[in-house]
Amino acid sequence: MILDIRGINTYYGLGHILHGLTLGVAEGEVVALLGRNGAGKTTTLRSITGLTPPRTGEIRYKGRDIVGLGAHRISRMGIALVPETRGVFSYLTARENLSIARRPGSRWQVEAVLERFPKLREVLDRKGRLLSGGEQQMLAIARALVTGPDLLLLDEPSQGLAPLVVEAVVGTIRELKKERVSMLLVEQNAEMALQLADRVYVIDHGAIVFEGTPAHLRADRQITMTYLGVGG
Amino acid sequence: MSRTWLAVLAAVVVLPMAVRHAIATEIWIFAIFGLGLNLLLGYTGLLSFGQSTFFGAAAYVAGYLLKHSAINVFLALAIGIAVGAVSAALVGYLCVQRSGLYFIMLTFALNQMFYFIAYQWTTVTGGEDGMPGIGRPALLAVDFRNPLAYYVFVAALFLLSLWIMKRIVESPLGKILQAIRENDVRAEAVGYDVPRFKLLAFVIGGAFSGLAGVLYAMLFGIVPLEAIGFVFSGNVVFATLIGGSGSLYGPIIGSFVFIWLSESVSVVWERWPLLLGVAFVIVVLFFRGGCVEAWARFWSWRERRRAPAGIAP
Amino acid sequence: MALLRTETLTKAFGALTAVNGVTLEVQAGTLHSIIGPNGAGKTTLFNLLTGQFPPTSGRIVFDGRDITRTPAHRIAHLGLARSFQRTNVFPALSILDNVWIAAFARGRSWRGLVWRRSDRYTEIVERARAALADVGLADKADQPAREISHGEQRQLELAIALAAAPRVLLLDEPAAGLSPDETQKMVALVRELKGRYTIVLIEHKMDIIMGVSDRVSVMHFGSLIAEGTPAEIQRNPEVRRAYLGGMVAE
Amino acid sequence: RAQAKEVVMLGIWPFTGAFSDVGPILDRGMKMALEERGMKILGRPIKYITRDSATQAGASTRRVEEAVDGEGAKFVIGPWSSGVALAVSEVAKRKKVLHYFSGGTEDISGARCHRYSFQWAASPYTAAKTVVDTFMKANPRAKRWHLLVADYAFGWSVEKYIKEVGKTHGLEFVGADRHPLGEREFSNYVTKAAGNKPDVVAMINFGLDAVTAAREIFNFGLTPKLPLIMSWSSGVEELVQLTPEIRENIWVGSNFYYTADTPVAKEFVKSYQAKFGGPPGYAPSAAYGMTRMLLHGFDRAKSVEVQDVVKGLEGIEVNDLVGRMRVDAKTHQTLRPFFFMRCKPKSAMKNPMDFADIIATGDTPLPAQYAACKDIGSF
Amino acid sequence: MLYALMGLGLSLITGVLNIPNFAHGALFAVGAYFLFSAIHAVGNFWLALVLAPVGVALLGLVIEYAGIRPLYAAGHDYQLLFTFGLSLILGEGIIVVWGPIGFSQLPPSILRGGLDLGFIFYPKYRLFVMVMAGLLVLATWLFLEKTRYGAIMRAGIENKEMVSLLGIDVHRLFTAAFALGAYLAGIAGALTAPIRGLSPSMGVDMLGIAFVVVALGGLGNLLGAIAAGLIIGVAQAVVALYWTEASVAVIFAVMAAILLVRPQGLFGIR
Ligand SMILES: Nc1ncnc2c1ncn2[C@@H]1O[C@H](COP(=O)(O)OP(=O)(O)OP(=O)(O)O)[C@@H](O)[C@H]1O
Ligand SMILES: Nc1ncnc2c1ncn2[C@@H]1O[C@H](COP(=O)(O)OP(=O)(O)OP(=O)(O)O)[C@@H](O)[C@H]1O
Ligand SMILES: [Mg+2]
Ligand SMILES: [Mg+2]
Repeated sequence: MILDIRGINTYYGLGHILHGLTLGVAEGEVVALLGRNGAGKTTTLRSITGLTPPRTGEIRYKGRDIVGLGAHRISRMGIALVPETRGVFSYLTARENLSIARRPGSRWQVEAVLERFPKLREVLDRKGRLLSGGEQQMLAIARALVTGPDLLLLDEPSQGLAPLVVEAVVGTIRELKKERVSMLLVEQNAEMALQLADRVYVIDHGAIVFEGTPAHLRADRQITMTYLGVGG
Repeated sequence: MSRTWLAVLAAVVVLPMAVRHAIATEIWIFAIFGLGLNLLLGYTGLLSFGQSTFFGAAAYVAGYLLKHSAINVFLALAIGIAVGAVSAALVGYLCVQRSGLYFIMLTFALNQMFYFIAYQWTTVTGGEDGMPGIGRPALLAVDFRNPLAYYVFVAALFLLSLWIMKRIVESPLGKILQAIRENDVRAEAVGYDVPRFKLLAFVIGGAFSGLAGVLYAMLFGIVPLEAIGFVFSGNVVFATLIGGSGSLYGPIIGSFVFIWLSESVSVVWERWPLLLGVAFVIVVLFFRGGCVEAWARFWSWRERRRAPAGIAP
Repeated sequence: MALLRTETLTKAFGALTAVNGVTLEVQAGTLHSIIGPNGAGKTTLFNLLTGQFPPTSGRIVFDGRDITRTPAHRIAHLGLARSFQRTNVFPALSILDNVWIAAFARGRSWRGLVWRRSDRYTEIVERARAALADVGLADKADQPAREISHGEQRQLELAIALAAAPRVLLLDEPAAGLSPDETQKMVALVRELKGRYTIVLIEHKMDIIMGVSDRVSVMHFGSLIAEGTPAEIQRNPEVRRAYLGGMVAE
Repeated sequence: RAQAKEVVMLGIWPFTGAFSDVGPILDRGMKMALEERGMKILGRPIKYITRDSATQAGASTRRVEEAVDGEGAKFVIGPWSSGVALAVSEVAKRKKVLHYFSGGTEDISGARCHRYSFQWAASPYTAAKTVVDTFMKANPRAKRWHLLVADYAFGWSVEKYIKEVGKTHGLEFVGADRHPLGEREFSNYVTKAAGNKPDVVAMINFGLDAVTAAREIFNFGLTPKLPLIMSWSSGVEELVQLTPEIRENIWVGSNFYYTADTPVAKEFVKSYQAKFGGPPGYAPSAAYGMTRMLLHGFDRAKSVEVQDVVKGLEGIEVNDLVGRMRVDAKTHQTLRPFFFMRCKPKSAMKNPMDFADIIATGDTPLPAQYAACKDIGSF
Repeated sequence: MLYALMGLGLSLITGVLNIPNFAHGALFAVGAYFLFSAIHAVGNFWLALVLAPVGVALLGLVIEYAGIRPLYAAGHDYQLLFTFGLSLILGEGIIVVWGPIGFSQLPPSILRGGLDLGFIFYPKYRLFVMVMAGLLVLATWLFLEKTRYGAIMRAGIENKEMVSLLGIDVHRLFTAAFALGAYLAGIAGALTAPIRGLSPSMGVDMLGIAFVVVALGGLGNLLGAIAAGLIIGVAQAVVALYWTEASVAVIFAVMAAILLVRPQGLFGIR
């Protein structure tokens, strides 16, 4: 297990969001995390990345407990997040957006990433706020990649993307998987998630309510109906 | 009558016995000033760093009239309130569109502008010399030159102001202002013209500042230049914060602590602003929420210490 | 005649045209749903309707009256109330005050605005309590809004919109973040409200949309691509391709 | 009670705020004068208290009132700045306590004179007369004057008198610029002054304004080529803030300079030097001098009652700190010599505090037609 | 140019850190006094000019670490209370350490005297300060606009969380920003000392102007702060020639006028 979360409880101020959540991601594995709005998916990712550290529980990354480390320390250990809000810096050019994320030892240098998203090369000198939604999403993924992560956390990467771009993202995730990057994928688009994932978790009210393979989940009408609002 | 009101009344009665009349009077004047600010700071969430603009403007105008045209006390107060409100409307018009840091800096800079106008317009304001020679005209055979009589007058006006402010914060307006502080986008969407309401709060706050300004001018017989300076603006903010901006009564406690503290420390050590600075830093780092909250925390701490004993069999 | 109507309504954020030439008619007394992928411009359309920001071009007509550039607070007075997609309440105020604020805004008169004690407005307080009762929050009236659960905040969100006694109710994903049984309650409530108000509903949950809507409009990249009864929409191939995809059908 | 016999004297000095630099040394001067008498007057103990004027009229008013009401202070000396002094003077009038002040406002012994306030500093007329007469004697050909005037009452009245006196010397005033109090950016004024090609620049300003302006005039290369006159300077306190290079060719008019050749001054300077390791400037000397005058007033009145002391001071004539001193009963102006000095070049300085030589003193009183104090009034 | 320098430092702190820094003027004064002491300690103006602002930056470092860091989440009111208290402490501290009476500091000998520019005689040192301030402003601007660090700081203005997600220590970044702002205040103070001399009140005199510069330039807009600094300097110089009484008030009048026309400041975007 590259990532091993055991019984974490995460709060926003007084709001208790994650209730003893437990999940794991194996080396080179793509794991999907599904659940309704507000179920705690994003909070799970924020817990892992140290933005909203859990109050109790354990998060082991490569065997080391990372709870309480600063977000920047965790990031440097090789965890990258593509946030649901994209987080593109609007007053920086796309090139600057990439350059501040750059790291010397990374296995993907800027050039290599641009190979993967040729569209980005055309807009390198445009300010972030001028990019289209799809371009922003690509930039967010590219920016996460240049940090050279071993574990990539994707929060709704297909959000707001045209079908063609979704295809591109799906393609990229497949290629990354071949390079044995581990991934935790949060998706509203359950169909896409189920295609990509090796294993699936369903979260509700801050706790895992289902764990299994995509095939199992598809078979479990009860779960898909109750917790995903789909499959009826 | 509630316990808080009884406490305030008791304070009004006891204070002139404990400290000199002039200081006691000044404390209530400052409290009126603080009440006005707190409508902005505590209720509307607007940190105005330029309240002395209205305080000073009212003091100058009413002072000038008191000096040159023998108006009576109530007319002077009415004029001061009006000047405070109008100047607040002017400044507010420029400021309420902005928020956060911008708002603070704008109120501050406009305050500076009024300060320099007063500083330079020596023929009227006396510039750095201040505007001296302001009398306290007698009213209905009561000679306000008697410090105690003036104290009673100011204390009565303070109680009146407090009552009015209490009515205001308990009125729909008070709720709307709090709603604006909490979430101005939603307040707008629900149907309130947010800038207009902010301006209204500004004007009411200005009117209170104006009242305080006139009373201040009459207390010392002079409108000093610093009455319109940013240090004064700062002092009222700090007094309010030290008292606790979350409560209607915070500014009252704050002005008491602030004036009493700075007066007594200034006699002890000539470098007293250093101590004041240290006090600010300590409040910020350890007692955010001010006296009111510190008091509440103290009580809950005591309750907690007592509770187990009570439950124990 | 349509109670609410837009004519080639367009909103551009710089290069991005979030709402693109939308012409839409909402008939009085109906429940009209708007669906479409994320980022299609649905919320932006609501923001335009309620005057959060002005449109780049086009017109909005409410009850025969052009409200295109009317500011948000004025539109609210005309009787257009909305709930927000992201919970958007007054956290430090009590639940009752949250609703009271909305009720007062649409009160008959603002006499005594700065003077009368707010609990003396009996009619307003009653309307506020009724709205809380509608959504099932009556017994929590005195708690501060920041201390209730996410689901309850969603209900409060709806109560704030209801308390304004609106003529048109714009609901932006009222069921998001609700647990299944709360979703059921929400559906029941929306059904009940349907008779009383004209409702425009944004929702991603197809079962709700299909169950309660009189008409459905589909937005995609800022434009309307289809409109019809729920059944028609479900059959529309373009809609299936753009939005419903493979997930709903079988 | 024993306390009732105490005579309480208040020094209201600026310990904080704009003139916080001089507060402590003013305090020294007053204390020295009282200690000379063993803290006693007419057999009664003197209780000396101080309050911080903060150079704020409001704060001073408040604190003086407090000291009068709370501590029973009956004799007030200070503060430093004119504006605040006028406020304190108002309190003195209202509270009927004696007030002695030294500084650049004509009003205390002029338009706003009353029975309780006295002015120790020379009249602006005396100053202007001394400055212009003496300077013209030394530089008869320097006829083109440029004035730089602080824009408030004090500056205006000195300007008026300098122009008045200047007429008798046939001076041409090629420019007279007014700057706001507290101005810190003088480059524009200096450029303008240079453009007028004057023979001499005369400044009528005080404290940091004067220091900043003198520095800028040097930076722009006007001094030492041209002479610069600081018409109404505090002397040591201002000069010490300048360097010898800047001071070269500066001429200074002042109410006191520590080389003053009087027995009292010599004694005072000696004990001050011994105590504090440097010569006294204008501030401690003024405080010292005022306190001494006040005590002379007690002696003459043979009473510690305020009104008696006032009467005792009125018309008193003594040889004191700066020479022959007389208090004009009609205006409460102390009639006394004013000093005019010339700064020494670095090479001539015997020690770092050896700034200047006194080249003349003058004591022409304000001519009656200018006197603004028409009626000093009653108690 | 000095105004621009002051404004730049303050803009950095208010804009990047979202903190109303009322201690900025005090840091300016401390810079001047550090220069004065450093000259006496090392006997060399140039070395002192390097050391003094670095000292102020170090002071800024300590202040940020010990005082400001816990306050990012608190309201502006408490931040203001803190920085105001700090400015009182620093201002009084100057009096305690260096005494209440001001000093003069001559420029180094090669910069004394002036140049005759034909139409005007101008002190060499002022020219030097203009060039230095220009270079510093340019350097700061280039640093913030053209280097990775600058990009990081500008990114930090917009979204702290995202920056830390990229493996960058936001806290350290903010400490650095505060120190850099303090450095700019310090060097402005040090450069000013030979022109205006030193006095404990010099910081307060400058603070109001610095705030106007920042408000005019647009919060956190560095280029705006530079332009506003220049505009105000020129406006003040021109007005001083024709209507001296108004030369201070005009700064604020100009500001009020511009804000009436452009409420977001000259170059403000928010
Ligand atoms: N900053 C915050 N402060 C307080 N509560 C929050 C905050 N952010 C999120 N929450 C609450 O935490 C809960 C979980 O939120 P989270 O964002 O993790 O959900 P999610 O599963 O990612 O939902 P979505 O699918 O909508 O992204 C929600 O109830 C939400 O309201
Ligand atoms: N204020 C704004 N400035 C710039 N772009 C905006 C703004 N508001 C929305 N957008 C963009 O406009 C597009 C439409 O947004 P909108 O919120 O209307 O989508 P939506 O249809 O409501 O989506 P969802 O189903 O996710 O709520 C999005 O790409 C969004 O990023
Ligand atoms: Mg999420
Ligand atoms: Mg939406």
